Amino acid sequence: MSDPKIEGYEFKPGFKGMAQDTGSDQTMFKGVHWGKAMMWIFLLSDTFIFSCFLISYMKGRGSTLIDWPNTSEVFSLHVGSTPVPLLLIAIMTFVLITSSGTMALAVKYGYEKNRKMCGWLILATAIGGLTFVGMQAFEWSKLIHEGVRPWENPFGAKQFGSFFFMITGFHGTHVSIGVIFLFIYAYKTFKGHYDEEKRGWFTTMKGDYVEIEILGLYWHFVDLVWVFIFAFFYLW
Amino acid sequence: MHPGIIFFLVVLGSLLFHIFTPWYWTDIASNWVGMDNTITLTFWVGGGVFIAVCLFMVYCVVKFSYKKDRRAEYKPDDKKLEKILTVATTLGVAALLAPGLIIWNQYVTVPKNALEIDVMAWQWGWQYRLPGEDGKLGTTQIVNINDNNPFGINLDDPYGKDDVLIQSDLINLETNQPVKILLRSVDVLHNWYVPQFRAKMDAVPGIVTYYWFEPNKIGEYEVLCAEYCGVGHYAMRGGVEVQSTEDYNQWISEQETFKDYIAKQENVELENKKIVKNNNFLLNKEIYKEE
Amino acid sequence: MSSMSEKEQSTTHKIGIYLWIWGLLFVLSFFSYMVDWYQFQGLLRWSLILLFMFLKAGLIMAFFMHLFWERYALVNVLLWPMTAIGCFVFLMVAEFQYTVFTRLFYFVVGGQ
Amino acid sequence: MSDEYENKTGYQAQSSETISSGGGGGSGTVPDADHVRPAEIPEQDLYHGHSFITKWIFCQDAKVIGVQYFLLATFTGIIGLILSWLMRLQLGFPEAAGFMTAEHYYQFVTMHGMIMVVYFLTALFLGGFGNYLIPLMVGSRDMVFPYLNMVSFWSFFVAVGVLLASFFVPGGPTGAGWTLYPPQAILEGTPGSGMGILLMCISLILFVAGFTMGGLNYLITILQARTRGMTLMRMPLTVWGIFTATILAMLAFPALLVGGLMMTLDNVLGTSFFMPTILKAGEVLEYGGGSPILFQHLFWFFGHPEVYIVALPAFGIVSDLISVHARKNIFGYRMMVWAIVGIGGLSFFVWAHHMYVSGMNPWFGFFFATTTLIIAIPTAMKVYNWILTLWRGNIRLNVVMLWCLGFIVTFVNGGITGLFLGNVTVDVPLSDTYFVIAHFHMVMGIAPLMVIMGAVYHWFPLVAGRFLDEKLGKWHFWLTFLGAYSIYFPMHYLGFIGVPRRYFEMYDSPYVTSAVGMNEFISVAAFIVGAAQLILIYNIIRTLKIGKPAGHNPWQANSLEWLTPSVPPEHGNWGEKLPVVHRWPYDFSVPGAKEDFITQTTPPSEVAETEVEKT
Repeated sequence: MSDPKIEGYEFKPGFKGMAQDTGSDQTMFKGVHWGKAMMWIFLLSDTFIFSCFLISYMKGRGSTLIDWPNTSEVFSLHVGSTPVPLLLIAIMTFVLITSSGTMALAVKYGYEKNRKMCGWLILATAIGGLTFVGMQAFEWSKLIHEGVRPWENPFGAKQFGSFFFMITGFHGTHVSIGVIFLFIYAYKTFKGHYDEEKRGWFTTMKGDYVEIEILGLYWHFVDLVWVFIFAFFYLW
Repeated sequence: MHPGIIFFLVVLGSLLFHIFTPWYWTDIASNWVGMDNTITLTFWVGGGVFIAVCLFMVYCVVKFSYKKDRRAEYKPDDKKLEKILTVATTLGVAALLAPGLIIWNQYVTVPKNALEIDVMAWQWGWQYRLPGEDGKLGTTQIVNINDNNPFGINLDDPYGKDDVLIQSDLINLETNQPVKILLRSVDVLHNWYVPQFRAKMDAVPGIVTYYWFEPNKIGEYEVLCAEYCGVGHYAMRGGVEVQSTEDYNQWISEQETFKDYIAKQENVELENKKIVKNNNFLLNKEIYKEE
Repeated sequence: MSSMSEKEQSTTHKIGIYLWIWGLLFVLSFFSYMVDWYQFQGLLRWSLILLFMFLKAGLIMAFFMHLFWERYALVNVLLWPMTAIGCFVFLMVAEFQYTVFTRLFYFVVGGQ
Repeated sequence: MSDEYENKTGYQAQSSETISSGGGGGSGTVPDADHVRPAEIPEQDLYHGHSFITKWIFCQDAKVIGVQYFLLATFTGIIGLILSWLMRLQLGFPEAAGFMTAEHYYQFVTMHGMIMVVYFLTALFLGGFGNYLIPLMVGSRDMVFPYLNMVSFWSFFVAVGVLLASFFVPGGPTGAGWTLYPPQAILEGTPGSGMGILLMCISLILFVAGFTMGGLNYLITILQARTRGMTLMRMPLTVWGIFTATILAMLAFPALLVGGLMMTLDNVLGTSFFMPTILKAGEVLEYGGGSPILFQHLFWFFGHPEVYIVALPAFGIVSDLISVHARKNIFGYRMMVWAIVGIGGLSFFVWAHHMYVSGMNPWFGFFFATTTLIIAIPTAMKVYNWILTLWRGNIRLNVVMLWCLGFIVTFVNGGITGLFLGNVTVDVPLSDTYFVIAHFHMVMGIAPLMVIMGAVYHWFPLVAGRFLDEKLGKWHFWLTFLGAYSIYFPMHYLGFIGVPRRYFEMYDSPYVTSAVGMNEFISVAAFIVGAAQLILIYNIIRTLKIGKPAGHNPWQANSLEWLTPSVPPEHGNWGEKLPVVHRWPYDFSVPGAKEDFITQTTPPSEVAETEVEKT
């Protein structure tokens, strides 16, 4: 975000500013809320988790001699009688991006202290996430119905099923956790907890609209991971 | 006793132990003298640094121990000294790294005339396969392994038929003939390691790994498994006998090829079938009796 | 948090920028879907996939996650560790190529 | 609930100028030289426990959590110690260890390794020392997320519980070696291949989850909650070490988590991530196409940074201890900081030097040997700076200093053998032999342990307000140091003759027969060293009862943790107002100063006549 105002501290742009921030006392990320800094570092750690998953997937897919299934066929959906490749995945991608957009707007309206708008947008995001999880459940059940299991796969290499269920499962878990928190935060926003600085359940910190941004970071991260999964798992 | 003196004795003791130790590497029996030389070089450089650092520390401890009326020197840093030390260390490290990389390059580059040996490992034992007259090993698959095909050779591979099978954990090698050890495992990780040859590499299920050496000392050596592979790890041994060319040729001519083995197995099977028939006959008779 | 209240004026951006990015993300997703639809193959497919992927990721991080407006101290802390991932990816590509080579050579093709 | 939070007022952004002289005498007007920027972070609200449970068990005070971590890690470490005794009994005196089968031996090896590396050293340095020292040293009231910090400890507690539970399940704990390499980890033929390995993976995943919560706390506290005047370059090296180690942990543990999860799926669901086609007892198993080497890469992508997760806090702590007890500033502070950061950064690019003979792509050897030996340079710089700190110091040869000297000897020894193993060619004959065991015990077992012991003797007066007994401490040190050195120094030579590691017994090979005598010697030394730790326990119990009271700043140190209003520090650490920092923590023996130390809170105007070079 653009530079906050801090008493006795003059902000400088670019790398000069970075050197100054790093060399200053008290905080390195000037004006960044503790919770937000924590979420960023957590996401960095989580990035490494997903990177390890995707690297393992690359290594596993690359080393097997048995053909990898053609993803645009496996994930195709029949419209009438013509198979449309990756249709469901495309819809899921659009749903997730939509929810990411509503989340970004929710953060914006949160900072503008527009309680109603912010709450409705969070709710919309939550519903988008829920739709995504639902479609993923449909996709899972379709594949399971076709005989794909974590330990076997009628279309080719065994690892296809393993990596598919593991990676999308792990991502889906992230989405589901996000959806739960979105509903909680929507409730808290409508209740006005952030306006009256009410403390959370497990924290000594006072409520603040910055929490919406923190949740937003998590949600955009989930979207970000999906960008990579979409590219590497479905398009490869 | 002043602690400095004890630390000095520790350093001295380490040095003396190194000089007089009866435990040192076994006589080398392969071409990898370069490895030993690199170790010796590292010993000189590293040992020198160790002794220098520790003696300097002992000196400081003795010379500058606490006196109430003395003040320590106040000197936050010394850019020049730090620079010198960095450069010196970098040079030392480079001196160690260079021979290491050169010899590693030799280690991963197998000479053209090397004899390929297929070393197959399982829990807990070894067996070996040598190329036949065509000089090439046949391809293998673990799923092919059965009583008639103990090495899992692909039956449609023409190079596999004349492969020499050695179903024993002992193998003979020809002296001064480079060998390329091709390692594979049917279950877990193993490592075919002869201390006297210095070289080693893991056998990994699912892929084939390799290394090479040239045995140059006639004698018998013990093969150890050097990668943990389950409860039988410590007992997983084999043997190598390095022989002169005549002895080796004599030995190899006595080994059976895959073709021979198949023929023998067919005979055995025929015999077995007869036995089974007989047994069934007897069994039937006995069942009759009981009834 | 007292310093936060001062921050608030400076943290909001015009709604237009969000809508723009949102639209761009849709378009880029559509493009990457088209890569599969037209069944591009080989180098072209890969470069397109990676191009659209990094563009999308970059837009999300820069604008939705506000990294574009964050100070360099935070941005650099987040991006430098990715070099380790890059190194890991690079080496694992070399590793799987080696694996598949030994498997093909010793289990299937051999000296033929 | 809200009345349980207390906002310690009197220190707000607006009212800062009048009290900014901090620890010094507040005479109202502040000279320009003493000016420190006003506070930019608001005062932290703390949750104060009321009952025994919220004060001592589910406590949110980082200091109590630190002690909890310390005690639980030590308890686990003692189990690891007993396991090592059993192993040494088998190796030295097999006829006396008739009750031990090979299965038992391998289970003990595995659990000993895992406990010592992860549940003892990592938890002790980061969870124990990190929690206790970070808030005190950077001058904050507590960790920034006290609740999360508490959950972190209790996940660690559950992780330890699950780990120890694996001793009581059918098949016993896993015996796959601490590296848990598949395929053997989950195949019959390895002890504990069913429940044992499953519980191990679950325990590790819990540990990682718990650690992530703690690690976020340490990082954000250091980055975002320092006190006024405390710049990063004024932090004690202890904090730098723990800080960098925590970053490494946050980025390295994910690889372990992923590896553990995938292996669990291989084990439970029968997926084939790490499992190629396998022939077992004449039958082809239902696996195929997987890659065992992938696990090794994931494991060591975690495992090598893990080495530095243990080593870097030790580097940091020992720098502080040497500086304080040599009454001299740490030599080349900037170089020390950059060395810590550099080692930490490089540690992500060297992992496969553990895998030179693993059968990976052989060309990796060049890359990893080069990066590995590059790490030797910053490490060597640190060693030089430690001994140059001793040079022309005024060295108090007390127990703390002895542990530091012991650290230097063992660390240099282990570092030098690291040059052997990091250099790819030299590694080939030595890997998987006792040389490796000797090397890593020396460098990441004994050396960090020396630092832990030194730190215990150093900070015990802060934690308990009493000095540990010097005489007992000296016995403890010499027995431990000489004993441990005589365990591991000769052990290198077992590696030279080629004795492979992880051998249950080694007496039927002709060329290693001569190892019998050495093995017996090593075992006896191991028993003595283990038993010597009882001296410390006795010393602590005795001190708590009749130890000499320490009072404020007993070592005449400069850093903030000794400058709390009460000893031991209370919840909230600083009483009414936070300290204000004016200098780095190493202003010892400054010419012209009244005493031989100038604390971090001393404003420049008070020491104007001295020749302070650095601030």
